[in-house]
Amino acid sequence: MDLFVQLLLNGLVAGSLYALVAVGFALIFAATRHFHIAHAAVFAAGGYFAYFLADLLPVGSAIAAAVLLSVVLGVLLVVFLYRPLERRGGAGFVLFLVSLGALIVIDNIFTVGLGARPARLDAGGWFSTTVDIGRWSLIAGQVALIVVAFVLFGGLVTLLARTRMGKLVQAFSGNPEFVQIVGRKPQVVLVVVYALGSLLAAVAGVYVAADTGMQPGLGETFFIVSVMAVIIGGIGSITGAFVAAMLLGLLENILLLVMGAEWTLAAIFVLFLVLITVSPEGLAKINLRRARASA
Amino acid sequence: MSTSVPDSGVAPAARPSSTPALLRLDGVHAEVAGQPVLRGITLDVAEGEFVAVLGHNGAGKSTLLRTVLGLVPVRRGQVRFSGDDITRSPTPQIVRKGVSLVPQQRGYFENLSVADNLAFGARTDGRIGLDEIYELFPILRERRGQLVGTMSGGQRQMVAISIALMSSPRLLMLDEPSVGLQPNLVARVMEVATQVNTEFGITVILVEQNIEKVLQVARRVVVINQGLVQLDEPVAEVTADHIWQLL
Amino acid sequence: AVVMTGCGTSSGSGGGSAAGGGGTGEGYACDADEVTIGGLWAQSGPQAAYGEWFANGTEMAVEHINADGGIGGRTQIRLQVEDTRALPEPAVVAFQGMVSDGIQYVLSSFSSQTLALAPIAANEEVVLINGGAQSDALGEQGPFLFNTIPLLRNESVALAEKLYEDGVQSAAIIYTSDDGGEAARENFEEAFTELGGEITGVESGEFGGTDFRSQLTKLRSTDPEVLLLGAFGQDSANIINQVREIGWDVPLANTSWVAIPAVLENPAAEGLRLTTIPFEPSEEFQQEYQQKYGEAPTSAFIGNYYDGVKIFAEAFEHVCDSGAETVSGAALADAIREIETFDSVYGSELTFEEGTASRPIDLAVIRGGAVTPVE
Amino acid sequence: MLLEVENVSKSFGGLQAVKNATFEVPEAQVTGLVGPNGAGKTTLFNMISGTIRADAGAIRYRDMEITGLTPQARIGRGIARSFQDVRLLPRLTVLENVVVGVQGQPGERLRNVFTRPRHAVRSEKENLRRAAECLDYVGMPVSVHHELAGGLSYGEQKLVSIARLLATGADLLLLDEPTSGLDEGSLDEFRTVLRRLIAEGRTVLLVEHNMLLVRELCDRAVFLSTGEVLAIDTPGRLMENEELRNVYFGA
Amino acid sequence: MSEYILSVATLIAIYAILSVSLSLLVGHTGIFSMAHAALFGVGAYTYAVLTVQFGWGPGPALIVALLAAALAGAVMAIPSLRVSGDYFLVASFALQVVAASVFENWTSVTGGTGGIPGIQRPTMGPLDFGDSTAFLGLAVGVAVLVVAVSLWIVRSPYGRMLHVVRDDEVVAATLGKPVRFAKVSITVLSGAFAGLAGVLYAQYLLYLSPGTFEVATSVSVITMVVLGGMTSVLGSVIGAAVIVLIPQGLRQLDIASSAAGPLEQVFFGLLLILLMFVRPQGLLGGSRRPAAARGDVGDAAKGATVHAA
Ligand SMILES: Nc1ncnc2c1ncn2[C@@H]1O[C@H](COP(=O)(O)OP(=O)(O)OP(=O)(O)O)[C@@H](O)[C@H]1O
Ligand SMILES: Nc1ncnc2c1ncn2[C@@H]1O[C@H](COP(=O)(O)OP(=O)(O)OP(=O)(O)O)[C@@H](O)[C@H]1O
Ligand SMILES: [Mg+2]
Ligand SMILES: [Mg+2]
Repeated sequence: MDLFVQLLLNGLVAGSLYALVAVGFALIFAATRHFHIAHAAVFAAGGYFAYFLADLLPVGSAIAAAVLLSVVLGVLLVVFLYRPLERRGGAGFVLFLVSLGALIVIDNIFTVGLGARPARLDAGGWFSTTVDIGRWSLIAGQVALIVVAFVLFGGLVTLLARTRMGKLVQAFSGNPEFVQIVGRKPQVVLVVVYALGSLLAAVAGVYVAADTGMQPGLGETFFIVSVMAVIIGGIGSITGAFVAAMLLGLLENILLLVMGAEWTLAAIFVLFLVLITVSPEGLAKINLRRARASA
Repeated sequence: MSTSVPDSGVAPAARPSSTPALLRLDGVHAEVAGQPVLRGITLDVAEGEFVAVLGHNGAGKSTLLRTVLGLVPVRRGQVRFSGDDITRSPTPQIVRKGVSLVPQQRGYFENLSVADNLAFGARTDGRIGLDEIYELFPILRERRGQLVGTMSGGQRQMVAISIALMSSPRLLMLDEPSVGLQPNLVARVMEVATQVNTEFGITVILVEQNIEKVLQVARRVVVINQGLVQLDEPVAEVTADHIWQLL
Repeated sequence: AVVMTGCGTSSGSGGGSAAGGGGTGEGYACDADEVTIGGLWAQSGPQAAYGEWFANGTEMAVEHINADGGIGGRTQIRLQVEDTRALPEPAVVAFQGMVSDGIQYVLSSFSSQTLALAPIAANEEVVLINGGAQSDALGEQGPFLFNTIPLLRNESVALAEKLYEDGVQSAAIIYTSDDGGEAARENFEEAFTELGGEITGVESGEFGGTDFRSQLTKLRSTDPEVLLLGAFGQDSANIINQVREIGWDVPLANTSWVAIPAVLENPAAEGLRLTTIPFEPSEEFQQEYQQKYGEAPTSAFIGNYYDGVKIFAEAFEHVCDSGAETVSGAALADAIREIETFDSVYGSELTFEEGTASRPIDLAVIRGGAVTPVE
Repeated sequence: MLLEVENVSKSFGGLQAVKNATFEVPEAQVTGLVGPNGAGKTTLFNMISGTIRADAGAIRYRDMEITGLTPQARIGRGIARSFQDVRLLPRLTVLENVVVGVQGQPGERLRNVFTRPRHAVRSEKENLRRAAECLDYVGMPVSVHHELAGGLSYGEQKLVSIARLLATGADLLLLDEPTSGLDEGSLDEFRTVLRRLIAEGRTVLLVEHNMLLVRELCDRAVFLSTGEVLAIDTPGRLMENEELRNVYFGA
Repeated sequence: MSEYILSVATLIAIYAILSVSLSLLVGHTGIFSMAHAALFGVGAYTYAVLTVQFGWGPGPALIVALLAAALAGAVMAIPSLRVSGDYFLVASFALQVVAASVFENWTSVTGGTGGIPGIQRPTMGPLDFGDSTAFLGLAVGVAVLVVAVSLWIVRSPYGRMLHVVRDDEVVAATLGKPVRFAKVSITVLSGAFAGLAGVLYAQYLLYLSPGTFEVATSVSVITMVVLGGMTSVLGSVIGAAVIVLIPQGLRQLDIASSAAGPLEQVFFGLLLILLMFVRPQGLLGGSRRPAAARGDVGDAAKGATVHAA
């Protein structure tokens, strides 16, 4: 029992990480249909920037600046790559491949800068202070991560549900051309969506840099699991992505009770395959039913 | 399959007008997917006019309206609205100058409710508000919470028309607004178009296939053929048969 | 054989291709002004950090030899490195390219790429030197592969024995699921249980930046006397932190690869027991390295590759001294076997036993940020 | 009776799109299916062609229950449909778009492609000829056969989709607003095609808002409103019905 | 010919088989698979395990390897029956990761990360494929066969049916096309081809390790297909050649520093971006431009929306 609860807590940590990346991706994907795999690079950039900037700035400012830079990176990608490409009629796979190209470029530029050393950010002593929760414990950094994940998620949901900008984002996701016809600027939506999505991913990246260190290829691992969460949650559903990511994090840890860690990810993927085969629309199907019933 | 038509074509009838043109197209050329579609359209529309645009399927009517709105880039020529050159202006900017379009397809947001859709058309200074819309299409009041994507073809078309009407434009462009609508609603839509034109002085450009219907409401007829203006006359001076022969 | 463009035409001109000739049989000319040796390791991808150490050690040795006037005071060494991302296929293609360029001596690393290269090296009669991978399978790859690093079985078995002698009865293992971690686990588990010790639990995680806390939590519940870390580099450093962060004060143990600055400087690593292959380069070497690469030469990998080049120079001279005019890969391999014992930059001697370096293995403990021998 | 629809219902969430609809489609006639927007016409088509499942009720074709069959099985028995939004395959050529309508092509079986290539090739020739005939039937010139369907104008696309329907060889054709958006010329073309089809003994169920056309072409019409069948009669009489006039035709 | 050139040419032939088999799915059936490296791996591993671990002859091992890869293709087809577009992209991603995980962790059979050394090349009568020239001949021969069969297939009525399924499944169903069977059969065939490439690869490298069969390989095969033009079988061959040759070309530049590797990757990434801007339809994807360039990943998400709940 002791072990189980501790694993749940650890699962919450993993879930929060996945959730940050997943919610960011879900927002971008639902709004734009861009399979933005370079999201993984934005995540990594958060960690790398923080690591580099920590040499120049106090750690708090370094983190803030790193997140800001990553947001800029995300926005630059859409402004200078995806958008011009779409103007030329590119979509789907074409955008996916450009994004992939961007991921490869960004990842490796950091590798040149680092010499492939893991970028371990020294976030200060507080980070690894043990926080006791009953008979169980987390470190302060993990607690901060969970809190930040929930706060950012809550903020995003409020923003989407309550503000005009939120409605505009939804409108854009349904019919981007018509957004222009009713006199709204699609660029604004793109910038907002990419900025918010990148912000979430960058925060996760900073945490990873502080915890285990950022490394080449790490972004992709988190990205894959997160995209899976987005699908399980139902494409387009921010809350679905968040919940599914948390569940995946918990599951990954709980599965340790019955199997070795080398198999947990595979087990989750198999489960995922079964799930989408049985219920292709993911958790959202349930949501949709409820929404219709109430309509 | 388009056989090429020489640029000269039929010269558009000169249209001396006392009021300055609200919309002026001057030798506009445009391409879609690499194919030339508009091949030198010259057209003046004065403030307060009601112009019907007719033409074969594929003649370039929709492309014409989309070009005005900046959705299709102009290759050659010039578009002016209310005296300003809008040839290369971005769509939202043109819309803000007072141009609205009911597109031929998907003139609504499927993933938003009816009410949210209508909010995109709403103007604070709007002359046509929710009440007027709900009076025109009562079903929309009933279904104001339904996602537009789950509505029938005709119901969606009502939403599309409503959004454009609510934005109270100076120039309203309707691209076959009656497609898929039940007969009594078609009549209502035509009435409303006439009404906003006469009561509010909104300039209307209407694309339609049904010649009889057009002649009832419009005051000027423009026929587009293979990307060129083939005929441009006041309704009084043409007959349905005359147009029939052109088509 | 058709020779690649640019090869063989400029023999002896001091250009990049004095190796001359292609394919097997021929070799370096004893009177060449310059000969080329190859380096195949990861310059990109997750394993690139190690590639950098390999490169540094190799480069230093080449520079030292060239600064002294080259092999036998005449022949300069040129190093041609290509990126393999630690994967076999790019390694094989690059290796074939090197063979076609007439290269007879190639430094490699990483188990999977080296295992892929070994049969081709044997076929082409090119010497393959491994100073970085410790997978046990590398011990049986024929007469053209030489490991300048002891294999894991040597170290892990030594660690198991020394811990057991110290009275440790039970151990848990956490390892990364790459070939290194895998081998560490397997060897330790086998040796330790054979001695009569008990393995209370085994857990693993992906190589590279994994959060191991859950696995550690699970292992803690098995209550072992010692936790063996089958991981190296940053992973090892992370695990050490995470063990302490979950509030577990179990004694730790690992093999020599754990001794990197990130671990040594970490107070949490205090008391960790490890096997060491005492890598004690001269003061001079240490200073030079520090100056050149901005860090202390703490990794034994540096020494392994440095030695790899030195062995080449010695073997080359040995062949030419015996009256040959050309130096083929086969001749180099024979020479290495004949010489058998080399001076090592480690400060100790290096002897090959069936192609694998036998180096002394000691038990040490991390104390005050330094590897301290235990008696 | 060729097709019998009996007490068929369908709900989407809380909304009942079709309620206990019952009507029949007699052979070799044009039956109209008319009614206001949102009446459930397209939904009925979807249930008859099998793309969605009815919640309740039975659909019979030539006295055989087909309610539970897949779309593939239904077309196999001779029911083919068109779509309100045309749905040609824009990346295939016009001729390809039509030839895919032909049923039972041996060349479509992967096995035959290898084991009986000659047979497959021979029947392919025959099928292409048939597709060309269908295109000719709707008045599409040979010159467009090898153009991509995506480049056709809307009206031409609609005609090609009818040619595709003919190529299936189906007896019952379900046409969902085939003339909406057609120019007058194409509309004429469509009239001619439909008359010829009926003359040949095919059966058509036609959804249409153009009442002039319905009156001209349909023998009988089913009037559907908010999912319920309100009346079945000749178009002329339906249009005189005061009640229907209010909800639909307008004054 | 030098061993190096033979070696590169052989790789091109093997990857050509792989990319052609993927183009059948991606370009002609609209199944965007990220799991092709997994099918490739199933073929390679089955052959290697049977010949090395169990001492089977090359012939029977080849047959079983093809069957295994075809079976893996069938398994992959299952999610494709339910989901398409982005959903399937991610589903296949998951399959790929599961397969890679099995190759890596089922140590008793696959040798884990250590891999399987000691694979032998077959001999056929007087032909000893241990000789690199003969082996190149074999690989090219098989590639030509696969290309020919693929061309025959996509031009047959069966291929046309695949195109209908690709472009509109609802229309395909209402036209009586067996949508499920079409998808399963082509995935099985594509799997068998990928498995064939895998067997050749095992025979070429003589050593297998899981690193070769990871997502990165799937990605590069996709790149080959897109580069050549998704619907062009011959384009896929060219795409394979270009992707294999790029690193070889860069090697000639001789950037001698530890940054060479990452810079090569940067170059590759930039090339990909540039290509998508200049020629999104691929090298041979000429005539049917607008539609091909629109190849849709976004399909599944049609009508998807951002909503907070
Ligand atoms: N996305 C596209 N791809 C290829 N061709 C197109 C595209 N959109 C329009 N076209 C072509 O441009 C020409 C003009 O089209 P447009 O939609 O303007 O015609 P229209 O007059 O509105 O016809 P309709 O009455 O059928 O709506 C047609 O030949 C059409 O095939
Ligand atoms: N998927 C769905 N989810 C929810 N409601 C739906 C769905 N499909 C249709 N409806 C509703 O069912 C009713 C019938 O729709 P249907 O499309 O059958 O109408 P129709 O008679 O074809 O109308 P039109 O003439 O406008 O095409 C409409 O009120 C529509 O809003
Ligand atoms: Mg139009
Ligand atoms: Mg309908």
